[in-house]
Amino acid sequence: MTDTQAAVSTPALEGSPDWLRAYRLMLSIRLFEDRVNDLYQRKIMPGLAHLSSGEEGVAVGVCTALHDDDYITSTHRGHGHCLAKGAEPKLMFAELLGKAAGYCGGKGGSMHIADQQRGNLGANAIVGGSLGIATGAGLSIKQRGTTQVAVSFIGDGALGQGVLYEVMNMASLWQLPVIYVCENNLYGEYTLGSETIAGQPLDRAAAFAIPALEVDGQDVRAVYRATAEAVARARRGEGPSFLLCSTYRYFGHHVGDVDRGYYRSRDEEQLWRTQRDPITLARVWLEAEGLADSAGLEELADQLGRELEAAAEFAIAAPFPELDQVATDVFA
Amino acid sequence: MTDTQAAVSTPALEGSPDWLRAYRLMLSIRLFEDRVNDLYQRKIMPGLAHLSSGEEGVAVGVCTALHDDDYITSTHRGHGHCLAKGAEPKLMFAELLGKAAGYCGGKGGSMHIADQQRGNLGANAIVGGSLGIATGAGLSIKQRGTTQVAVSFIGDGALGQGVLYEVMNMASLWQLPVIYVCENNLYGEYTLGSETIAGQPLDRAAAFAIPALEVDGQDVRAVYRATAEAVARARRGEGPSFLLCSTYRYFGHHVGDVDRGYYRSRDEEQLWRTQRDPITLARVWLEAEGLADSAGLEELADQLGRELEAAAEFAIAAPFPELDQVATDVFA
Amino acid sequence: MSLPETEVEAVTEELTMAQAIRQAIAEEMRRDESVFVIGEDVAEAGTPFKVLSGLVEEFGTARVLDTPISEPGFTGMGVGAAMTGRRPVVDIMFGDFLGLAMDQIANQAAKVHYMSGGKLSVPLTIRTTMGATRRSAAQHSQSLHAWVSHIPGLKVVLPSTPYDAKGLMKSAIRDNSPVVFFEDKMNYQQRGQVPVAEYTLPLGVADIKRPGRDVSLIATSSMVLVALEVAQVLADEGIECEVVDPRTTVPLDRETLIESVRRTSRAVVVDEGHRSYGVGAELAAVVAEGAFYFLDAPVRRLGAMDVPIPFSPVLEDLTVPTAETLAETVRELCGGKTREGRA
Amino acid sequence: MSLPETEVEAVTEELTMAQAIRQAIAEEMRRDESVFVIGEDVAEAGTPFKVLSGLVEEFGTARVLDTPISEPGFTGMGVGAAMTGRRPVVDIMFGDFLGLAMDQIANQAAKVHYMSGGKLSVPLTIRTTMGATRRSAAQHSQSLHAWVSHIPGLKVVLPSTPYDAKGLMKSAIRDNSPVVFFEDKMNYQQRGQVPVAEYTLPLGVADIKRPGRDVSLIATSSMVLVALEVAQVLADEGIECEVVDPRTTVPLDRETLIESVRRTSRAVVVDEGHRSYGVGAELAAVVAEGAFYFLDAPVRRLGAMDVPIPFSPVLEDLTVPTAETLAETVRELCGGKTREGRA
Ligand SMILES: Cc1ncc(C[n+]2csc(CCOP(=O)(O)OP(=O)(O)O)c2C)c(N)n1
Ligand SMILES: Cc1ncc(C[n+]2csc(CCOP(=O)(O)OP(=O)(O)O)c2C)c(N)n1
Ligand SMILES: [Mg+2]
Ligand SMILES: [Mg+2]
Repeated sequence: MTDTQAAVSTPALEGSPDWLRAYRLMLSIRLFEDRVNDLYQRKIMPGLAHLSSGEEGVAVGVCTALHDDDYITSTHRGHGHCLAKGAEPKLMFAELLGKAAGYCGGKGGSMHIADQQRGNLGANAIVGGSLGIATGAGLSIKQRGTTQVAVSFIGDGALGQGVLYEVMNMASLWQLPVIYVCENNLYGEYTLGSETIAGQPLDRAAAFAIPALEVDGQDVRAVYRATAEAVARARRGEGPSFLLCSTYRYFGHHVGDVDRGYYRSRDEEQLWRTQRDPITLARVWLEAEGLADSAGLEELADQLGRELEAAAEFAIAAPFPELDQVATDVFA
Repeated sequence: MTDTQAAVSTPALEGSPDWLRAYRLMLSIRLFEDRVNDLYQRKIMPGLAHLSSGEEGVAVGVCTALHDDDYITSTHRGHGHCLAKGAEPKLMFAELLGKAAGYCGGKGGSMHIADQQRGNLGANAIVGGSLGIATGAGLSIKQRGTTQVAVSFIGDGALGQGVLYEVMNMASLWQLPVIYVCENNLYGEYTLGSETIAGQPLDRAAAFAIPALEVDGQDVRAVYRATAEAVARARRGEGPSFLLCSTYRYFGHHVGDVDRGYYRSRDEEQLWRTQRDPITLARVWLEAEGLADSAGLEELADQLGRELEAAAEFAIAAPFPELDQVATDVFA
Repeated sequence: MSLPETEVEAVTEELTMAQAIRQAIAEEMRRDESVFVIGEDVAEAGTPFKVLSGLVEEFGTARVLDTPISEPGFTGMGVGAAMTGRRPVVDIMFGDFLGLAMDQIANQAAKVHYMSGGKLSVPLTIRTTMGATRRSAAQHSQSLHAWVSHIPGLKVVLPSTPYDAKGLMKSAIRDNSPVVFFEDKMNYQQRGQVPVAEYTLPLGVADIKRPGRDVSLIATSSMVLVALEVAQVLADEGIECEVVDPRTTVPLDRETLIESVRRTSRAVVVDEGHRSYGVGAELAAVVAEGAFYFLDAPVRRLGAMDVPIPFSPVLEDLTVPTAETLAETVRELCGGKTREGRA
Repeated sequence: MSLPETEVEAVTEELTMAQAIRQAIAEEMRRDESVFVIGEDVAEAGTPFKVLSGLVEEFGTARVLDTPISEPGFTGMGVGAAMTGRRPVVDIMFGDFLGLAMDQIANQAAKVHYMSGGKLSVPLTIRTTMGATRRSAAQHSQSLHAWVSHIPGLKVVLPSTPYDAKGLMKSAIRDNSPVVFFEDKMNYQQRGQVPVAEYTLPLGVADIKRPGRDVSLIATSSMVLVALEVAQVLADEGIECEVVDPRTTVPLDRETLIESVRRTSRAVVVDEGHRSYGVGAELAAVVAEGAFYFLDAPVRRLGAMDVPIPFSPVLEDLTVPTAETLAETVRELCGGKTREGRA
C-alpha cells in the first residue's frame, strides 16, 4: 500500500470470507496475548500491556472486511487489531520487548504499534487520540479519490471524549469513508460504563446523521457482516458509519490489574469466558457447518502455539536498539 | 447573592411575569447596543464588540425565568445576557471603554463582563468556553443543596465544540440543574450553520438523555415559558435541559463586519428585522392585550434613550484605571 | 529538609509520598466541606497509583466523583464549581493529558480572576503526574510543568519529599488561586518523615535541601533526590554541593536561588522536563542574570533530552538526567576543584 | 535582511506580510496538489484577517475547507491526512485557541514519527497568530509559542518580515515534520520587498537583521521591528546594536546567536510571550551559557508582563515590550557607553 498510488477499484467483498482464516486469526491473537501475559509475569516485558483476550471477534470480524490498503487506527488495547490487520507476531513481540527489530524499532512499545505496510496508522495511548487521525485519513482518501476506507477502533471509554463528536460531525458533513468501531467491553479502566454514559451510545452517532448499529462483538460473522455493509457504503461515497460492538475483556485493564473484585465479579468474567467466547462460538459453528473438524482445529492450535512460541523466542533473543537511536526519528 | 448562603426555597415562578418589564429590558439592550456601535464608529470604544441586536428575546425570555441568585454564563455576544440578568448599563459602558469604573475595572472588556452580584459568571471569548463553568456551577449547586440553577448561553457555533458533549454527559448522569440555551442565529462568524452542523441539533442533546426543545427565540414569551419549565425541572432535581432558540443577529459578526454580502443577503436581514423583530412582536402583543399603549411605549423609549445616553456619557467621562492596576488581580 | 517550625510538629511519622498526599487531601476534606475530588477512577479505584485509596470510603461518592474520560469537561467543571463556592481537587491522571485540558486551564482557570477585575476567583487545585522511566512510552511519560508555569494566574507546585508534598498540597487546596500540583509518579513510594500535627508550607518559598559551598544544584521534583545523591557522592571527592529546591515554579523564590548561586558561584539546574524551552531555562536564566557578577562558570542545565520519550528501556534511560550525568556535569563545571582548592 | 542568493531573485515587489503568506500558500498549492487548507472561515471569508482571501476562488472548496468550530477535531484530522499522503495547512484562528488542540499537536502530531520508529510521518503545517495590543483582551492576545517550542518533534517558525514569512512558509509546507507557524496579527499590514521569483528559506537559520558591535538584540517576530527601531535610535547615541532574528525557535540556530553575543559581549532578548518560562528564557540561557566568557554584563530579557493581557488600552500597552522599554534596557546595559568608549 502506498498513499500516492490510487487503489484499484475495490467493490464490496463478495462471496463468503474464509472463516477458517478468521478463526485462525482469532486464535493467534489469543495465544499471542497469553504469551504477552507470560512475558510480563516473567519480567521479560518492560512496562505494562492491555490485553484484548475475549475481544478477538471484533478485531477479526472488522478486519476481515478490509483490504490491505484500508486504514485502521487502534487503541491502548490494540494487539488484536494489529494482528487482524496482518502484522507479524515476531515483529510485534520484538516491539513489546523494546527491541530494534520491533515495528517501531522499540520506540513505541505495546501502545504505539504502527504498521504502515498494512494501513495500520497506529495504536494510541490517548483515549480517543486516534479519532482525528482516522477521520483525517478519511478526508485524505476522499481528496485522493481512492476507494479506501478508514476504521477507527475506540473503546466505550472514548465516548467520553469530546473530540469524537467533533470528528463525527465533520465525517458526516463531508461524507467521509470512516467507520467508527466502538468496542463496548462494559468498563473503562475500573469504572462501569453505565456510570459514565448517559443515554444510549447509538443515539450519539445517530444525532450526527451517522448510521449506527449495535453488533454482537462475540460473533465474528455478525461483526464481519455489519462491517462489510459499512465498508460498502463508505466505498460508494455514502459516508461514515458507527458500529457498537458488545464484547468483554477477560483480563484486567492491564496485565498488572489482577485484584479486580472491587469493580467486577469473577462470576461475570466466567460467564463471558464460558458462554460468550468468540473463538469457541466460531469453532462450534465451523464444526457444525462441516468447515472444520475437531482434530484439525487441535492441530491448528498446536501449530499456532509453536509459531508464536518461536516468534516470542525471536523477540527475546533479538538485540536492543543501538543507543544512538534515541535521537533519531525526531524529525522526518 | 452569596455562594455560601443557601438560597431560600425557590419554587417555579408563579403567575405571569411583568411583560412590560421584559419589553423594557429588550428595548434597553437594543438601545444600549446602538450606542455601542456608535461608540465604535466614533472611535471611542477600543477594539471590537459583538452586537446581539435582534436576539433580545432570548436573553430576556430566559433571564425573566431566573432569580438573582441563579447563575448564567455568556458568550462573546453577551451584552444582552448581562443586561437581562440585571447589570447596570453605565458600568457596562465603562467596561467597554476600558475604564476603572467598569464591571471588571476595565480589564475584561466587552467579551469578559462578569457580575457576580447578579450571578453572571462571565462572558467568554472562547466559543464553548463557559460550558464547563456553567456545568460546574450546576455541580456546585447540587453539592451545596440549594435550588439555584445555572444557565449556559451558547451560540450555534458552539455545537462544534466537543466539550459541549462532555459536559452534557456529566450533567445528565448527575442530574445537574443546568440549562443549555443555544442561540441559533444561523451563522458562526461568516459561515452558515447548515454547513457546519450535521443532523439535527436537538438530537445531540437528546442523545445524552437531556430533554431538548426548539423555541422561537423572537417570541420572548415562548422563550420564557420553555425556560420556566426547564428551571422548574432543574429546581426539582430533575436535571438538565437544552433549549434551541432560533434567532438572528441584525449586525455583522462584530461591529467591524460591515460588508457581509458574501455570506448573507440584505433581503434576509431585512426580513428578520421587519417580520421577526422580538421587540416589535412584543409591542404588538402588549398593545393588543391592553397592557400598554403606543404613547406610553414611545415615552418609555425616550426615557430609556435618555438614561442610556447618560450612562454612555458617564463612561466616556470616567477615568481609565491607574497604571498599577495592570499587575493586580493576577492571584486571588 | 526544613525543620518543622513548632515543637508540636517535632513528632513525626514515616509516610510515602502517596500517603502524604492522600493525608493532605483527607485532612482538608475533613476541615472544609467545600473540598471535593473529581476525576477518572478516583473513587473505588483510588486512581491507578492508588494515591486516593480510602477517600471515597470516608467521604462518599458525592465528594469523590468518578467521571467519564472527559478531561476538558471535568476540568472546566472544576473551574465553575470553584467560582461558585467549592474547592475542587481535579485529578488529571497523567500529566500528558494536560494537552486536552489546556484551554480550560490557561484560558479559563488562570484568567477568570484577572478578567473579572478580581471579582470572581478560582480556588481550584489540579493534581497531575510527571516523570519518565516507567516504560510507558511517549504519551505517558512527559513532564509538562513548563506549559502551566508560563501562564500568569496559575501557581505551580513540584514537591520532592513527602513532607513538602503534604504541606504544599494543603496550601494549594486553601489557596484562592488555581494551583497545578505535579506528582512524580516514580516517587510515590519514596518515604520520609512527616509531622503528625497539622502544618502547611507556603507556596513560593524555596528550600535548601542540603547546604554546600562549591556549587548550587537547583533541582525540582524527583531531580532533588538525584541531586542529593550526587551531593553525597561528590562530598567524598571534596566537592560540596548545595541542593536548592524551588518547590514551586510559580511563585518562584528567585532570591533564595540567586543568593545560593552568589555564594557558591557555580550552578547546575536539573529538571525533568525537556531541556529546551523548559522550566530549567527559566531557572538558569534567573540565576545567570541575578548572580552574574558572582559566577565563575556558565550555568549548566540538565533536562530530559529533546526527544519524545522512547519505550525501550535502553533508550528511555538515556533521556532523563541521572546521578551519573549530573555528577559528571558538576565535576566538569568545578574543573575537578572545590572552591577551597581554587581559593 | 539577508540578500537574495541568486540573480533572479533580485527582482522584488513590495508585499504586506499577509500577502506574502497568501502567496506562499498559493504557490505551494499550485505546485503540489496534496497541499490543502483547513480551518474556520478560511474559504469565502479568507480568515478574519483576510490572509487567505482569494484561495477558495482559485482552488475550490475541496482544497480550502471551512470547518465547524472544532479545533481539536480538525487539527487531529490534519494529522491523519498528513499521515496518509496529504500536506495540510491547518488554520487555528487565534494562537489562544492552541490550548484546545494541544493534545493533537503535542501527543499526536509531534510524536507519530518517533513513536513509529520513523515509519510514519506528519507533513503538517499549523498556522496561528500571536501578539497583543489589539484591544482583544486576555483570550485573544496571547503569544504561546513557548508551549510548542518545548515539545520535541515540532518545528516552530516566527517570521518578522514578508520576505521571511514567504520563504519560511514554503519551507514549512514542504517539510516532512509538523511545523507551527506563528503570525503576529499586528504585523499583517507591514510591508517589505519580496523576490518575484521562487525562493525558500531554510528552517533553523537565524538572520542578522542589522549588524552592530555593542550589543546583541535577540528578537523574535514583531519584536524584531521594535529592535530595529531601537537600533536606529541608539545609533544616534553611539550605541551600535546588532539585531539577531532566530526566525525559528526549533530548530534553533544557537551558533549564530552565541557568536553574535561573543562579538558584542552584551545581549538583550526580546520576545512577546510572557516573560517567565517563555521562549526568551531559553534564548537567554543559551547565550548566557554559550557566550559566558565573553559577556560584560548579564543577559537581559524583555517579554510580556506575567499578567493576563488586560483589555483597557492604558493597561494593555504596559504589558508588552516597546521601543522605549527596550531602548532603556539597552542604555542601562551598556552603561551609557559604547564598546569603543569602553575600549
Ligand atoms: C485522554 C486519556 N484519559 C485517560 C487515560 C487513561 N486510560 C487509559 S485506558 C482508559 C480506559 C479506556 O476505556 P475504554 O475506552 O473503554 O477502553 P478499554 O480499556 O475498555 O478497552 C483510561 C481512562 C488515557 N489513556 N487517555
Ligand atoms: C474556540 C474558538 N474558536 C474560534 C473562535 C473565533 N470565533 C469567535 S465567535 C465565532 C463564531 C461563533 O459562532 P456562534 O457560536 O454561532 O455565535 P454567534 O457569533 O453566532 O453569536 C468564532 C468562530 C473563538 N472565539 N473560540
Ligand atoms: Mg471499555
Ligand atoms: Mg451563531
